[in-house]
Amino acid sequence: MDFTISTVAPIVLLPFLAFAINAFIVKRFTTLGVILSCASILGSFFYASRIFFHFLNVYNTDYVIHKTFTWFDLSYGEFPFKLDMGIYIDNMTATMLFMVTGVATLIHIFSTYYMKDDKRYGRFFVYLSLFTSAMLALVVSENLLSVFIFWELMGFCSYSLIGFYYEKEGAGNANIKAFMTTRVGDVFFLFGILAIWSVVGSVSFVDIYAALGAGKFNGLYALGIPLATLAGASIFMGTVGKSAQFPLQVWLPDAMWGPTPCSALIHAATMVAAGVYLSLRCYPLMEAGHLTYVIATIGGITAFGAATIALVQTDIKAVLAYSTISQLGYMVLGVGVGSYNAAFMHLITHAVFKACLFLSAGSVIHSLHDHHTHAHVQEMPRMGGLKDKMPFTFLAMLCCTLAIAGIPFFSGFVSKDRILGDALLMALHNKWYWIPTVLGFGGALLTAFYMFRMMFLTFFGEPRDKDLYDHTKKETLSWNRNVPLLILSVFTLGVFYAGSLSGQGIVKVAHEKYEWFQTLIAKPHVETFTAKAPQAFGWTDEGSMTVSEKSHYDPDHGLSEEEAHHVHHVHHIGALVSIVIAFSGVFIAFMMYITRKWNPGFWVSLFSGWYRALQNKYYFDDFYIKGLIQKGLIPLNNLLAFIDMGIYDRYAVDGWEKVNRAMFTMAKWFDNIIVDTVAVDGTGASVRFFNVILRTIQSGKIQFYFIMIILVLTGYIWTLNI
Amino acid sequence: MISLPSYLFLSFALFIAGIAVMVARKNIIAIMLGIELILNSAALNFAAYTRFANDNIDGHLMSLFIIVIAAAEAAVGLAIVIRFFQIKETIHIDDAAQLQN
Amino acid sequence: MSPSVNEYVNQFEIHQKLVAMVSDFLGFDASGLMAFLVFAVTAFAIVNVMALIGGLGTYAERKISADIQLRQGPNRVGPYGILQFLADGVKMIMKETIYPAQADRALFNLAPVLALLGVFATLAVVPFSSGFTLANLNVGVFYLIGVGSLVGVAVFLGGYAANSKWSMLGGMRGASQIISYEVPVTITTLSIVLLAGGLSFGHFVENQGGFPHEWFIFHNPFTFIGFFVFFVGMLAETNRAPFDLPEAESELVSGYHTEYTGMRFGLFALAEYIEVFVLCGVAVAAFLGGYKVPFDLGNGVIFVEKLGLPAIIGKNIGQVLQLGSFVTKTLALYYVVIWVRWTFPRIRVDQVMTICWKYLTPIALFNLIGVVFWMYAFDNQSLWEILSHLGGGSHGGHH
Amino acid sequence: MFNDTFFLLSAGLTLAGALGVVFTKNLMHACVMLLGTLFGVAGLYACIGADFLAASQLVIYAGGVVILMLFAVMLTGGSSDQANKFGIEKIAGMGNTKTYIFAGVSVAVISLTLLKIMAGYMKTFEQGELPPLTSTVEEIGTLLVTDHVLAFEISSILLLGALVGAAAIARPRKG
Amino acid sequence: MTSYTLDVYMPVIILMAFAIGLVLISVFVAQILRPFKPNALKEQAYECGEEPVGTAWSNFNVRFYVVSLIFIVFDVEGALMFPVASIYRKFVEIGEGAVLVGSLLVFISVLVVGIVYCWAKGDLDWVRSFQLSDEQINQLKGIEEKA
Repeated sequence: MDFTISTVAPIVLLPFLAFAINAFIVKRFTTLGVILSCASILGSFFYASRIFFHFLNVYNTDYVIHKTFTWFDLSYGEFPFKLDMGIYIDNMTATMLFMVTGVATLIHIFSTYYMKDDKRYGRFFVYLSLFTSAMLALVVSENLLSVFIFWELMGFCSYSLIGFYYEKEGAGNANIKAFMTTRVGDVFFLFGILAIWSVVGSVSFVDIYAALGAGKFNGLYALGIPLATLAGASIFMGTVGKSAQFPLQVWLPDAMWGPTPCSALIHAATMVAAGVYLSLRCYPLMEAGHLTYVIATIGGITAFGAATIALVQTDIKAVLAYSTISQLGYMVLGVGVGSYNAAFMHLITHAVFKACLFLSAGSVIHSLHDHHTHAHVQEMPRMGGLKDKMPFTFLAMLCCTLAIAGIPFFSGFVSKDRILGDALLMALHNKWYWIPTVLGFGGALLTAFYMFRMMFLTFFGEPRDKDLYDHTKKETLSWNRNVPLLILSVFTLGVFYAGSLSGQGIVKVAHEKYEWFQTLIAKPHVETFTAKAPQAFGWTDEGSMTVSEKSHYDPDHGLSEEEAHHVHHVHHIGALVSIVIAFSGVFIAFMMYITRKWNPGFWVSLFSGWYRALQNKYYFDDFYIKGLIQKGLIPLNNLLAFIDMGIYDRYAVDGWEKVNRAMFTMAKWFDNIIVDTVAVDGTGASVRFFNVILRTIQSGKIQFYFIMIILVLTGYIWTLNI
Repeated sequence: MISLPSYLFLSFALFIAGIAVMVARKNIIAIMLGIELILNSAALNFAAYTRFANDNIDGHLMSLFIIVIAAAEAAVGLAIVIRFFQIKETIHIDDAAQLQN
Repeated sequence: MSPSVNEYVNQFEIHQKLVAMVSDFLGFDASGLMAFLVFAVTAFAIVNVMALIGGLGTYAERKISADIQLRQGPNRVGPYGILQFLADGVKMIMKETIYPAQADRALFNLAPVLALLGVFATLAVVPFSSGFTLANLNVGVFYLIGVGSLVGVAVFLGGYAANSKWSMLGGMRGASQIISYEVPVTITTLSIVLLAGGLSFGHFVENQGGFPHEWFIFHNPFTFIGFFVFFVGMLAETNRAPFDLPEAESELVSGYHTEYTGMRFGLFALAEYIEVFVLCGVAVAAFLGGYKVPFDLGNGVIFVEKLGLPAIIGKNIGQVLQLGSFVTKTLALYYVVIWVRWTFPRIRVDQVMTICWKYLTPIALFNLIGVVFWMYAFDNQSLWEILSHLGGGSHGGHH
Repeated sequence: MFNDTFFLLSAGLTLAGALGVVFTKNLMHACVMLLGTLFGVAGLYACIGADFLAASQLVIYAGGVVILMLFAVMLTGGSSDQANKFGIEKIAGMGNTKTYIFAGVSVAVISLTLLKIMAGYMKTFEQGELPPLTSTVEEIGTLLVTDHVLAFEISSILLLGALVGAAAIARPRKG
Repeated sequence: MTSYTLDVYMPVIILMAFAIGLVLISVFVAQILRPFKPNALKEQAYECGEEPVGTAWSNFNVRFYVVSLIFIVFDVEGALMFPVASIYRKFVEIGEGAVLVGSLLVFISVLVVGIVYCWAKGDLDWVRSFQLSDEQINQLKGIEEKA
């Protein structure tokens, strides 16, 4: 089979066409539009599976389909100015395509059940199609710029989906929050693209790898930082925004305002996965930029911190949201410790079981209908004992919970264990890595605990809201509700990921020792990393590279006997520890919520301060709103306004008088401060003073912004010395 | 006489003139005149490089599309200006400051 | 492909000798200088003839209107009053120039210049004959549309600068009418470009023949309609009756040149008359076979080979025939324009816009699509060719 | 000989027009100056063999955009500096001392920056043999329906959007 | 493809020079021959004998703008279609006409959508039809009866 752009394009174009047509007919022919969307994503899945099985048949780590066409070419002589567009499909992309289209198909089908009675039933599918198409385009993108384009398109789609119920104030705020927060990361991302362009002269992944191998980044510094570090960090900031990593994780829980199927799509298959996918793609750059430790730490912090917050949530979707952040933390941790394919594997397994979890939660929520408020119920304190009412949903959710908790034989165990094992390996090598590693293990414990807490609160025990329970109908099997759940829950079994496939036919015991993920997904091939600058915390390259490179069960680039043994040993320890941890988490939850031997209230009162902090999500929102925006951005805005109005308008005109007056004001200010209020409330007075001055002068002047743009651009040109 | 440096200089001059107009004027239509100048300078640059440093004429298409987009921009921009005038009875740019605060 | 006048002249030995002589005399290559001279002389001739035609146009207008209205018309100055236009010209020069007190003097002076500039610049591409064309630009008709739009600006500025209410209204009306009718005219031109396969007037004319059945107007039914769309649009673009809204005496006194006196008014009028001639010429070149003469007499080959005349004479006879063909057709159209003016009543301003946007533009678009499909379906053949093929076609076209 | 004359005429017209736009204080005059600049630029295009671009420049800019600008000036109250019935200054000022100072500063900064970049290019640039001028119309047409067909079609949609949007914005309201 | 030199633009420049020259000469001649005795009455703008009130530079109806808007869109689309149209004949001759028919049709149909929109929204009506209220009709009737 020979794949060209036109044979790959249907994967992206089918959903996009469905979107384009659907957007116009949705008002009159809702059903037709929905069928169109579902059919298109099914077709897309068909094409994606062709590619996926093609790659499985080839079964070669280095096999890549890389086709480009010139978008525009304005280069002349030695000044290259050429931009290509195209596709870049390696094993990772193929797997990703298969997963995204598959999960999206199931979510589409489930949505026909879940959104049936919604008044904007058709429009939901319009967004879903566009969203899926953007994600697929991002996955097959060949260069960073087109990644960025679809990245932003996806940002827009998530904005629309989160604010789907825009009548609700919370939804309106949540989508703005999501949009703005991810935008912070995107700005950095764009800057990273510019930095790469300035060095490589191209933004294609292949060219970037080649440039890294050729050492083009060596000895390049901007603002005293190595350019590779700057670029890698900027791109990683994009991941931080999109994949909701610490400290930009605040938007994701609020994304719950969207309909549940769209949460499943955002949290599982598309949006957040895109961030991790990007950092996997740019992994060599980050390694060359010595960013691995930072990445690992951020991942660890996110994994643990989000898990702690999830402990105290009562909204079933909120628990899942925080568990998503936590799991994303694991993926980033995996990236940080060089566990490339385990991170990717966790991305895939997580996508499957998280989609299933959300769909099950949606199924639960959809069934629980409050007859007084005419709203669906999401609060766990009002649930309980639902396993008799909806046994099928319960079973599906149980599978997924087992998977996410890291119970053996389920997919989550396979991938998370591997990440943690690699982290342990790194930690044994370098003591600083103990921090993310311990955070990771702690997070695993908490994950097992809160997920089972959720299960127990929802499905076990006595129904706590009798009225609600009685009104809930017994689950009837309907194809568009249960088939997606069934398929997804089957795929939570670890055997699909840890099995070995190869050669002709799909499953063949060729590499008995090696699981297909491990042998198929490999780091982008970069010859040498020549940057030798010392890393943070006294950590030097030479050791780290060898071990992290060799820590993969790579049959071709063989480890020495001894090293392989060491690696296996460490991994076995890690696996044992995580099994113990997972079961103890389940045990604690069991003791607390089933047998009621241990009273949760006691623990709450013991750690009341912590509890409050957790309930307020570590005060992140407060910090952003009160601290950053009110104390930081608005004064900055005021300062800029001051420069605009106070300097630009005022001093240029009748300068001397104004200067005099300003001197006088300054003198008075010093007088007041020094004579009156130095000791008493100096700080407060100065803040108030600035506020009074700056608040009165506000700017909305376009020309001032224009001048600022000019200055920034010229500044950029002068500093980068183009 | 007809050479790349002279064309670059002309385009440079147009660009500078556009910037000057955009910054110095307070009248929205006058600012749009400045924008047209800047767009012209960009299009001129494309055409000049096409002639002096390139084999294909893709640059001409680039200029053509710049001209097309400039026309669209002028149409929409001026419509907005006219509407703005109908509402506010002024086209002073500092009165278009709804974004303040 | 028809060359410009310079290349045409260059093919004669005598001119080459002259160039060599001048080069010897001056001591440098004088071909550029000679080209300049040739162009300048030709342009001077054309401009003068055009001014004459403009002047005679006023006379013809009055005479024809008188004829139509059973009056005498001018008959005092010269035989049959034919020198009337000279008398008018002298009157205009002698008249005092009045600047309205509140006028914008600079623009007031500039407006007629712009009008004249736009019209004169269009003259460069009008194909009088295959050798007697000033410039056969690659973008001929497109250039003509672009330069011609200066007239719209001039009309607007003329109305604006005087700062009189009548002028302003006339200027606004005139400008919006001119630009509106440019749309159907442009689209109709597009359908001719499709047929001609090029933008230059050389393409236009060379793809037609001397006989009416080889003209583009009879190429297919769509171009036949297109010709009338073009003609109506042309009338409106030149502010001719029945579309003379911008200068409707009964409504707007005199429209955008209410405040113009003396020679400036004269320049406006001159520009208008020349524009009518130029657009008639464009219509002839695009639809009515241009300068083509039947039996290919125009290229002079017959005179040289059959009659054995010297090349310089034979070719020039051909040129004269071509010129005659072109000018005859153009003047015939010119007559029709004047005829229309004195036959149809002026239409209302809303009807002007209705005719343009609701009739002419859709029809022009329909024609364009029709021509596209015609060419695609019948492989570029004209109606005549198809019919002659059907009828066994012994006397078919010469393509 | 003529080449240089033509170029100098066009360049002179361009520069004079641009300077006029910068320095005139009358909006209507500025529009007319812009017309001059646009004609000059069309001449410059013609000088480097971009004949179709030159004609497009004339048709779209001189025939379209300038008329649009002139109309817009008239629709927003002409160019007289007088107060309207609400006492607001009707036509906003064409700038004052402080804006001039700021314009000067920005122009100086950008000039320095651009000249720096241009100097770098100029040093390394060497002019090779220039190909003869040929008609670009057919080539542009072919490119428009082959390589750039998407841009061609999308620009029609862009223009449709501009038309619909602008008409919706500017449409006279009832009452 | 035949090449050309910049000399083809020579006549354009010459003709433009003639235009300006003609204006200058005629104005100059007129300057010598004509009388020049301005007075305030003569310089008044002509308003049928009435004293002009205010200036003519006032607001105009937005319809003018809408018309010019439609015009510019058609103008630009025309500019894009001209080069395509000029190669159509050749493409038909070599049997590749279908490609151009397709892209031209798409282009033109988008154009048609624009004009249909404007038509439907009434932008093409110079005088917008309006309905008189009953009160106004009665008023008009009253005036008629009085007369």
